[in-house]
Formats: sequence, structure tokens, C-alpha cells
Amino acid sequence: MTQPLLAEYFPILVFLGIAGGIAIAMVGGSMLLARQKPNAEKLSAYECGFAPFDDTRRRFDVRFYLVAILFIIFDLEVAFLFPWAVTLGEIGWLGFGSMMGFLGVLTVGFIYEWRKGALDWE
Amino acid sequence: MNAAGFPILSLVTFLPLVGVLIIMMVRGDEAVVASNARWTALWTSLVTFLLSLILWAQFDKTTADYQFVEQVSWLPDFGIGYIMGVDGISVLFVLLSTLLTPLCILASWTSVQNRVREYMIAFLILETMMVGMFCALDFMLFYIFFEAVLIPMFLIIGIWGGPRRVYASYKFFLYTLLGSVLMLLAIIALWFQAGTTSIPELSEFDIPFNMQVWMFLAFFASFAVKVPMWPVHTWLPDAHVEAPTAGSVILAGVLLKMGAYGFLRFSIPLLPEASAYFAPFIYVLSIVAVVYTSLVALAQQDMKKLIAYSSVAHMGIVTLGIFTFNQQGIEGALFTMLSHGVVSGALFLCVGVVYDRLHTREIARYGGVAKVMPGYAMVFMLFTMASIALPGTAGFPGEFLVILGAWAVNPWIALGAATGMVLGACYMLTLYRGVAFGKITKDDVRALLDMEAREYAIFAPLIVLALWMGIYPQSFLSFFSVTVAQMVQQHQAAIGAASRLAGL
Amino acid sequence: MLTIGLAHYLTVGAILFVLGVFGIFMNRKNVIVILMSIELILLSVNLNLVAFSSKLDDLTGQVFAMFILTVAAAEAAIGLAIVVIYFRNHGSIEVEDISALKG
Amino acid sequence: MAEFLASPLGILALTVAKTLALLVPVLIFVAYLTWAERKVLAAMQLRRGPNVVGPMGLLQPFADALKMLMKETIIPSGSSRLLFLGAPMLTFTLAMLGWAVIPVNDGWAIADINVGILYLFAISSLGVYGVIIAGWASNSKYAFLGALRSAAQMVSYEVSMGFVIVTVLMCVGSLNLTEIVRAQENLWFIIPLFPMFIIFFISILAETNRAPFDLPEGESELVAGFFVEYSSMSFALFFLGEYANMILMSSLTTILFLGGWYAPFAFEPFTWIPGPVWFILKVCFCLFTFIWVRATFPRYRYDQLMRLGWKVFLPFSLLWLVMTAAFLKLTGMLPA
Amino acid sequence: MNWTLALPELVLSVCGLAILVFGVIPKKDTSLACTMAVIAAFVGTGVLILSQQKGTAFGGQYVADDFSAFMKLLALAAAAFSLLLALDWNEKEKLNRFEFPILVLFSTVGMMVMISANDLMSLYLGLELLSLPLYVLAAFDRDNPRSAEAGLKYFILGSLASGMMLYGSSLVYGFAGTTNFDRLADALSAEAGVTAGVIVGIVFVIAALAFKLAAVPFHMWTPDVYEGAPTTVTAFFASAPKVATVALLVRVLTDPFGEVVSQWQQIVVLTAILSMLLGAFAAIGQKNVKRLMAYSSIGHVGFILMGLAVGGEAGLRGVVVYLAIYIAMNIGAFAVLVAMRRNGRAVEAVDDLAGLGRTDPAMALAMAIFMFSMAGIPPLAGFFAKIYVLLPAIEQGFWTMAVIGVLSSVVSAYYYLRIVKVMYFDAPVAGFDVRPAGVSVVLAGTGLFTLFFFLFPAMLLDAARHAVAAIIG
Repeated sequence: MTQPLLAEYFPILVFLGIAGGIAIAMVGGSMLLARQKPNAEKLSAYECGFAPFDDTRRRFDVRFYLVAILFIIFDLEVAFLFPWAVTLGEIGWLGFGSMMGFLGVLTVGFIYEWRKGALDWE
Repeated sequence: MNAAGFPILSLVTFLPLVGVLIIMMVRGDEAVVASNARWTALWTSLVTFLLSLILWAQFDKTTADYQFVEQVSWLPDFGIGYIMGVDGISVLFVLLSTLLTPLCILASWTSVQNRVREYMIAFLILETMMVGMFCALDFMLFYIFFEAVLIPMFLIIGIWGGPRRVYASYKFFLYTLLGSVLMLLAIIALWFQAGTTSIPELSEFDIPFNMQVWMFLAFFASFAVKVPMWPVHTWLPDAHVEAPTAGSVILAGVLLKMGAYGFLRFSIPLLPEASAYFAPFIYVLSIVAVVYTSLVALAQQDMKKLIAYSSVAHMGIVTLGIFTFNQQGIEGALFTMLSHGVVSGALFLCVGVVYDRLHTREIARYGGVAKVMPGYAMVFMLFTMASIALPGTAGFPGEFLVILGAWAVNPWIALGAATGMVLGACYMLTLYRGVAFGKITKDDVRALLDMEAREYAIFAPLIVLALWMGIYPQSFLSFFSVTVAQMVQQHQAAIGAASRLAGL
Repeated sequence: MLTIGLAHYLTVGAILFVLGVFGIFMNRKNVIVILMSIELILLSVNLNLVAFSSKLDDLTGQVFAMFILTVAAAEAAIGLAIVVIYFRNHGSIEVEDISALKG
Repeated sequence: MAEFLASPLGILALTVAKTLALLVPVLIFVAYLTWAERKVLAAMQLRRGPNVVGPMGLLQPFADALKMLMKETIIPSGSSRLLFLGAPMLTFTLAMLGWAVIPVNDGWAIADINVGILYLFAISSLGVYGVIIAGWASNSKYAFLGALRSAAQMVSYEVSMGFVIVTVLMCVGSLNLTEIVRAQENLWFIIPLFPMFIIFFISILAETNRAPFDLPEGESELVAGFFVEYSSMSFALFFLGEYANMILMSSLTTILFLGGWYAPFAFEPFTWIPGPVWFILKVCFCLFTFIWVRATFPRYRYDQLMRLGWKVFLPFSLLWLVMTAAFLKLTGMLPA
Repeated sequence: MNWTLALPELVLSVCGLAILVFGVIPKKDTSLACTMAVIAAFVGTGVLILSQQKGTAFGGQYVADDFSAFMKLLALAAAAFSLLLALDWNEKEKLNRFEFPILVLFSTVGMMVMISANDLMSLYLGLELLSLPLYVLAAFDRDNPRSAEAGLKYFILGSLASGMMLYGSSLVYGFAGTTNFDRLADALSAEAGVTAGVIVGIVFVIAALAFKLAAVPFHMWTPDVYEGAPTTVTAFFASAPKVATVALLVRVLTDPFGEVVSQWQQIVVLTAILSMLLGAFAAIGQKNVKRLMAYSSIGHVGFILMGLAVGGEAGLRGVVVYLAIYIAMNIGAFAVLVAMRRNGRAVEAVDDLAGLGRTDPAMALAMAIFMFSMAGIPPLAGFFAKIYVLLPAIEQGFWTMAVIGVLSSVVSAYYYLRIVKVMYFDAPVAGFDVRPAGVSVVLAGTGLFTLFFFLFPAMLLDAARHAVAAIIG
């Protein structure tokens, strides 16, 4: 039902295929061409001379989550801004005001995060 | 406005709540609060009683109409109004309630020692609900009072009762609630049929027969539990045994009458055909109640339990009388209700007197009380005789009338009722002999003191009443004979109309 | 050439939705999987909405999808935060461990 | 012939040809970027740089590639094989994929889609996945930490990047990349939006994990970060991906701020030089700046980096966006 | 664009933002000031609502009528009372972070949006704005594993519910062609408009709302969340959101889906019956008061749904009246729960109430009133609530449902009585800590309302009639 629209994206599909093909060919080629001689020491994870002593993925800093959460919020804001920015000329002052309201809300959230120290790493 | 010139029924109904407010406002240490609560409750209930005597004086016995009517719009959307009024059926119950309440408060004067304030509050609220129920001329209003009685009674049994009070109070509450919610549904259904819940208007309204049947069953569920009729009577012995003396008195004296009153006020006038239809069923249940519970009573060791079962038997006579649908039967039932209110209340008080002294209700623990407490023995005997329905006492005219009425319906039924009376004599006399006569074997019994002035004061009005009702029943019968006559006539008219319809 | 029509989109949407629901109820391992299942459900809805929107030639569906995206982000943020709190208290995010409250 | 080209197969063949015509030069460009970087750095540090393989070391990139190809592919024992191998491929593929929409000259874009900038933005966001997957799949602490840092850093700067792009879009009124360039025919956006240009440039430094924001791979603490466990061609793919991304981002900068294929002055002799050459020159300038920055600035501390992203760039770009919008709205200069 | 109709929501939101900024800027504890400010904002919004004009706004997304005004006022009152309760408790439990009132505020804004929703889209937005703060609130006691678990459970099941609702909405949109309630009603009134897709969509939407309302069979989360969440949060949970959800359900079922009554009526009837039964039986064995209240709330929801299933002017009026009375009783009961602290620690077992009749007669009296009222004993308000629901049910001939309803209320009387029994019949244990002022205020307000409702029922009834008229007419 949306063939013309999809046609525009056809080159991208081709692009994806070719780029992916190149990537696979490169890795695959290397694995075929080069001598593969694995051993246990070689295959162990990098540590400064220690044997690894904990599950790597067990715990990590909660601040990374925080960044992720902040990102989700602000990135969405950007997603809303895109169409708004493009059509700003047509949507009048109401459209402008609405987005300003939206940004205002986000700013309040931003102030909150700032004061709460969510933006401080240390 | 009405005969008294002021809203007397509302005043009588809600005056006890003023006492509640006063009691609630008292501050101070426990003893002060307790004594204050007692006195306030006593005075409030006495004033209420005196006020209610106006009803006695001003009641017009020549008409079957509702008197002292008050009407206030309450829920106009739903056609529910606040309508109060009394007729011959209810006026004496109002008086009975207002009379018993001060007596109960007096009876609890010393026996209730903890949480006196709450106790008195509960009793006064209970009085409001009882009086309100008898005065209500709106079905919804009636239901509200009818149900609300549960709350104070639940607390009275549960807080100040005996060892198994929790069980007894739950049983009492849930049994009654279960019955009455079904009635609630019927009320609502009725309401839709008639568009009103005003009793005078409802009684003008014809209900289709098959709907009458369902409604009758729903009403029956509620009233039969309350009466209580066999086999849903089992809450009663528990409640009586565990309740404090005054609680038992109110329970036996007034609350049991609520069910029978309901039959009289609603089942028969509103659902005449269904009532007639179910009458044989009621006869059977009543006879079974009379005979069976009498036999059970014979086997009781516990004084209160015995009297409780005797109440069931007496109420069986009442329901029997109500469903004879004739003048004698209904008058007899009404009279029995009144006399039972006085007599069984008095009997429970009698038990309370010795219980306060020895803290046991086992018949075997007593014996020979007559020797040390002659005054008590006299009083007790009077009420025992009344309970047996000895001519000249309160019990006689009612039961006699019921048997007369029953005879008119079916002699076998009258015979059943009479059997009950004989059995009643057996167990009551057993009780009396066990307590009053015989050799004194126990030291604590020997040391018993006779009744004090307060106790005589409690019994005095009851004695007067018991004798008055026995010797000159007409002064009571006259209150309701016109109303009953009209009721009987209307019932027959309705039945006739129905059978004519059926004949067509 | 195969024409992809409304029915196809709806089928994919329904499959995703069912997968999401099953992911929530069948999953016994990890709470994060549940969060992902929720996202899957929302995704299926978006797919439906956009497909319908195109079919009906009506923008409402797409606007709706935008709102869902936004809310889904907020929901994911809150969900993650709650999972973190839970993890700090219990030291595990295994689904089977969520049973302190029972009755 | 024309008939064949109109058939589906013909379209496919044509597209493949176009794609290869773009990708191959890009890959060569990438290869020489590594050479150029070493040369420039050497020059700045008064060294010589690669000069052994071929004249001026011009064949060095190919020697490197050959070496990589012949190395053993090590897959750590604790890793998830599929993800481990998939991550570099993903990174590389994404870095290539962006090129599909870049207009080197008016109408030269392979896929001139009407939401080109959104597409680019999306592709660059997806880059995080390669990094995260690599770090997770390696099952090594260094890799994992590096990946987390990298991801956090990339997403942090993406927000302000987004605001900058939005600001540009407001001046254009379209999401199409060609349109964006066309809007700069008379005035490059670098002039009115200079602060945004700076923010954008710094953000793409962070986005590509380049110095001074190369903490994720900070050798001194994380021994190359998320790709510590990689070797051979899978390592090379990351490497290629990173440089390809640099070029892509430079192109984006060129498109957004430097007027794309337009000559700096619209009169002769500047207009003699064809558009694509201008475009490549501008990209080269950007790349040179990339390397220049690397040679000049010390590495940031992680908290400083986050602070800069969230507390400086984000509010500033947001403010600038609002001001621009208000200004355009008030003066009625918005493209209708 | 008459956006001024939404002024109450806008003002409240702006107040929320302002309070948030105000709360976070100073270094010192601002929770008390924030709570007070939020309560003030609620009051102000209430006044605004009273003076609000009626109409639709935002392209038909938003509707302001008497119904929405009534429900909003109810929700605001419930929220304000919950906050009053929270003041002291949160401080003692170290939960006195200023975010608490603000989360409550935003949740309330969500409710208001929901109540005024006239489109599936605004419905969804309101629902989420309501739910998201609630998820956070459930996990508010973040160092308490039970609270975190409650939050997690609530979040997962809540999200699932909104997912279901969305899926249903998407189907309704696709097959009916619109998301606007008015146009949906038009579309569904045509014979051809009622396709299988729409029906499936409607079922999904109703199921999701039942989820939010904790009606059987979507009630599983309720006891756990009620128990796990901090008591003050549970008090809020149990009251205000119910108002909004019920309001929404009423609007959705009468307005757009009113044309297809036959399709959903049986579902609602069944849900109502199951809820009443479960609420009655499952609560019997509960030892924890909060859990007990959770089951009790399920039972009450069953009654509310009964009114909804019956529909029509009388049925909906029953819903509105029941809701209002239930909210009052419930908040009152939770006020007691909030006051259940012994030696500085919150306790929540039924047995901890033992002897309250001795140690704190006033509170025990209030609690007894609430319990009797919830059991439906006249003349307390709960009785009237039940009457107004049973009335239309019987009028419309829903006998089974009505009979099951009254029987379940007898069963539930059993456990309500248990609380009364524990308070009055059992020997006192050590008394509770001094009752906080906020609790006393709430107790007095709700207790007097419950006790004396029968004196002037007409006020509530008239308001309910106006409200329902707006949605029916």
C-alpha cells in the first residue's frame, strides 16, 4: 500500500546488504586466511595478571542507569522538536507556545535533576 | 400537627441521644464518669418514659388510623420520607421499650463495672433504635432502625457478655443481618412496584401474587430470624446466655418482638394472599417451635438458656396467633408479645439477681433460695406463674386468646399450642423448684442476702404490670382491638378479592 | 510482487502483542525481560496504529503513536528505576524471587 | 538498456553500482585518513610519521590492513560468540549505512529521502549498540566498563547534538539534507549559528569517542576499553567504523554548517571548482580539525566530560534553540 | 481553541512545577511546606473547577461538564485528605521527601485529565499520568524491600494493563475509524459499525480499566501492592485513583460504547459478581489490615461495577454516590491505619488494634463507624451507598447480581466485625503513639460524614444527579 514510499528506502536496503556483506567478508576472510591456534591462556579475558574473580556483569554503577534514563527523556524531547522545528512557520503562535510550555516543563525537570545531583558524576 | 401538639414520637425516639451526648461530654476519672453515665442514662430514660406516657393518655382507641403522625420529606427522589406514627399495634411496644430501658439501666447499676460510659451509650442508642422502629411508618425508615439495632446489641453482647460472648455476638449479628438483607431486596422491589415506601400508602397497593410469594419469603427470612422461629432460633440461646442481664432483658423484652411486629405490620397487610398461602407452613413451624423448644428447655441446666428456649416457645405461640388472621388470634398474639416482654424480661432480671450474687446460672448450684431470700422467691414465683400463663397473671389472656383463635382455624393447631403450655408449666416449675426449694447444700447459697431496695424498685413496675395485665387485660386490649379488627377485615377483603379474581 | 496490506501489519502486531504478554507471564528469569516485553506490547500497538492510520488516511493514529512513544519512554525510565531499587534491596532481579508479599 | 534499467533487476543493479561507487572511495578515504592522521600528528609533534612502506608511507594503510587480515581472530572463552563477532560488524555497517543519504553534490545522494537528517540521527544513535554489545559480549571488566562509559558519553552528547540539529532545521524548514544545503546558498549557517557550530563540533568529537573525549578507550586506565578483547579483522572493523564515522560526522558538519557543495563565495574563480570538490575540501578541513584537536588537548576526566555535556551544552543549546525560534518567529524570517 | 476550559488542570500542573522548583532549590527540608502548598493548590483547583465553564476543548479531546467537575472535586478531596494523613507518618518513617506531595499532585492531574477525557488518546495520557507517579509512590520507601517489590509488581501489572488498553484502543481506532468518544458513539450506533474488531477492542479496553480498578479477575496485584506500599501511599491508592478510573469507565461505557451495551454488559456483570464474592471471602483470613482493606476494596469495586452494569440514570447515580461514600469511609479507615504506630514503629496487623476501644476510644469509635458502614449497616452512609446501587439493579431485574451482592455484604460483615471485635472485645495491648493532628482532622471529617450522612443525603444525591445528567443527557 505504500510502495512509492518504500521505494525511496530501497537504496538503503541495498546499502545495508553491501555494507554488511563487506563486514562479514572481512571477518570471515581473516578467519579463513589466518592461522587459528587458540589456547586457554589466550582466550581468557584481559586482567592485569590476575585470574578474573567475579562475574563481570554482576554490578555496575547506578549512575549509568541515570544517564540512560535522562537520555531517554531528552532524546524524546528532541524527537518532538524535529517536526515542530520544520513546521514552525506554519503552526502559528499556539504551536510555538505549546512547545515552549513543553520545554518549560522539561526545564523544570532539568532544574530538579541538577539540584538533586543527578548530573554530577562524582 | 398531631394529638400531642408537638412531635412527640420523634422526641421520644431521639431524646435518648441527648443523653448520649451528655454522657460523651463528661470528662474526669473513671469513677466519676461511670456514676455520671449511670445517672444521666437513668434520668434520660426516665424522662423518655414519662414523655411516652403521653401516648398512653392521648391515644385514641376508637380509630385504627395512625396517630401522632409526623411527616418530613427526606429523600424525595426516591419517594422515601421520614414518617413517624403509631397505631394500636405499635403504641404499646413503644411504651414497653421506654419502660424496659430504665429498668435495664437500673439492673446494670452494679453488675456492669467496666466501661460504664460506653455501656450506657449503647443502651440509649438501642432505645432510640427500638422506639424508632416501632414508630416508623416508612418501610425504609423501619429497615434502618431495624438494622441499626444490631450495632449496639452486638457491642453489648460482645463487650459486656459472658465467656463465649464473641461467638454469640457474631452469631447474633450475622444471622440477623443475613435475614434482613434479603428483606432489603424485597423492600427495594416493593418500592419499584409501588413507587413509595410509606407504609400507609403501601397498604393500599396491590401486589401480584407470585411477587407476593417471593416477597413473603424475603420478609420471612428476616422476621423469622428475629422472632426467632424454629429452626433459625439457634442464635437466641447463645445470645441470651452470653449477654449481660440487661441485654437479655431487652433482647427478650423488645428485640424478639421486632420480628413478630414485622409480620403484623408488613407481611399480613401488604402480602395478604401470600400470608394466607404460607399460613399452614407457619403453623407447622410454630407448633414445632412450641413443642420442640419446650422439650429442649426441660433439659437445660442453665437458667438463662432455659428461659431463652421458653422465649422461643412463647414466640411460637405468637406467630401462631398472628397467622390465624382472626380477631382473637391476633389480639392474643399481641397480648402475648406484651406480656412476654414484661414477664421474660422480669425472669431474666430474676436470674440476674442471683447471678450477681453467685456468678453462676447453673440450676443445680442453687436450691433452697426461698429460705434465705423470701422476697426474691415471691417475685420469682409470680413471674414463673405468669410465664406458665396462670389465669390472673399477664401470660394468661394472650395465650388463651391465641388458642381460641387457633381453634377457629383448626382444633389440632390449638391442641399443639396447648401442649406447649403444658410443657411450659413443666419446665418453669422445674426451674423454680430447682432454684427456690429443696435443701440448702451449699454455703454460699446459705449466705445469700435478699433483694435490696434498688432491685425491688426494678421489679415493682413489672409486678404491677404482670398483675394488671392478668387481672384487667381490657385496658391493654382496648388499645389494639379496633386496629386488629380493621386489619382482619382488610385481610379477609383482600383474600376474598383474590379468590374472586381467581374464580374469574 | 507481494503486496503488504493491512492484514499483514495487524498480524505482526498481534504476534508481537501476544509475545509481549507471554513474555510477561511465562518469563521466569529476569525482570528486565519483562520490561522488554512491555516495550514489545507498546511496539505492537504502535504498529497497529500506524498501519490503521495509513489505511484510514487519518493522522490520529500517528499522533497517538507519538504519544505512546513518549509515555513508553517515561514508563521505561520509571521501570528501570524501580528495578534498580528492587535490585538494591533484594540483590537479585530474578522473577521467582519476587514473592515476599503473599496472601 | 533503458528497458533493463527500468525493470526491478535493473534498478537493483544500478543501485548496487551506485553504492559501490560511493562505498569504495569512502573506504579508501578511511584508509588514507589513518595515514593522514599519523602524518599530521607526526608533523605537529615534529616527527616524520610513516614513511617506509611506499613513497611517503603511502602504502602504509594497505600494509596495516594486510597485517590485520593475517592475524588470528581471538574469541575469549567467556564471551558470547555471536554477539562478540556481531558487534564490530554492526559498528562498521552502521558507519557505512549513513552514507546512503549524504549529498555530495546537488542531487547526488543515493537515497534522497525526505527525512535524511532524522535517518542520520537515528543511525548515529544506533552506534551505541555496537559499543554496548561489544563490551557485554567480551565478558571482561575493562571492556564492560569501557562500553558503559562510551555509551553514557555518546548518549549524553547526542542530546545537545539533537538540539543543534533542531536549530538548523528551524532555519531550513525541511528534514531533507539536500534542502538543508540549498538553504545555505547565500549564507552558511556557521555564521548565524556559530555557537551551535562549536557545540556541534565538540559533540561529534564526543560522539565518535575522539580525543579529548576518548575515555572509553583510555589506554592508561582501560587498555582500549570496549574493544580490549578484539583482535584481527574484528578489531579492524571497529577501527574502520570509527574513522568512517569521523568522516560521516564531518560530512554532516559540512552539510549543516559549512554549506555543503557550495563555494565559499559565489563568484569566480571559486565557482569554477565543482561542488563535490568543495564538499571534500570542507570535510577534509573538519577532519584536520579532528586531528588537530587530538594533538593539542589533554584527555578529559570522566566527570568533567559528563558535566560539560549535561550542565553546559544541554542548557546552552536549549536556550539558544529557544532564542533562535523566538527570533525567527518574531522577525517572520521562518521558511514557510 | 478554548483551552481555558482546562484551566484547572493547567493551573494545577503549573503549581506542581512551581512547587517542584521551590522544593528542590533550598538545601533544607521542604517537605512540610511542599505538602501544604500542594494541599493549597488542590483547594485552589477545586474552587476553579466550581467556577469552570462547561464545554469541549482541544479538538474534542477534553470535555468539561458537571460529571467531570463532580468527579474531579471528589478526586481532589481524596488526594488532599491522603496528603493530610501523610504529613506525620512520612516524617516518622523518614519518607518526608518533598517529592511525595508533588507525585501525588501529578497523579491527581492525571486523574483530572482522565476524568475529562473525551478521546482514547487523552484517556491514555491521563491514565499514564495517573499511573506513573503511583508506580514511584509504591516504591517510595526505597530502602524497604517490601515497598520496592510492591512498586515492581504494580509497575509490571500496571504497564501490562495500559498495554492492553492501548491494544484495544488501536483496534477500536482501526475498525471504527476514530478515537473521539462522540464520533465513536456515532460510528457504533450504525449497525455496520459494530464489527468483531471493535468488540475485541472494547473488551480489551474494559479489561484494562478493570485492571486499574482491581476488579476480579484482574485484582491479583492489589493485596500485594496495598500491603507493600507505605501506608500513606496505600491510602492514596485506595481512594483517589478509584474515582478517576470509575469516572472514566462510566464515561467510556455510556458515551462511546453506550451503543453496544449488549456486548459488554455481561462482562461487567460477571466482573461485579466475582469482585463482590472475592472481596467478601478472601478477606476473611487476612491478618494484615492493609491486605484486608485491599480485599475489601475489591468487594466495594464489585458494588460500583454493579451500578455500572445496570447503567442508566439511576445506575450511574448509584455509582457516583457509592463512590463518594466509599472514598470517605476508606480514607477514614486508612486514617486509622496511619495512626497505627507503637513505640515509633508502624504496625499493621489486625491484632495490633486490640483494645483500641480502651486506649483510644475516639479513634476506635470512628473505626467502628467505618467498619459498620462498610458492612452496610444502617443508618451509616455505607448502607445508603449500597441501597443506591441495589435500587437500579433490582429495578432492571438484575436479581442474581443483587442477591449475590447482599449476601456477599453479609459475608464481608464478618470481617468488618472482626475489626470491631478486636478493638472492643479483646484485651488491650499497649496503646498507639499519640494520634497526629492530620489523622484527627481526617477522622473527624470522614467520620462525621459517614455517621450523619443520613441526615442530609439530598446534597450528595442532587450533586450526583446533576453529574449523571451531564453524561446521560
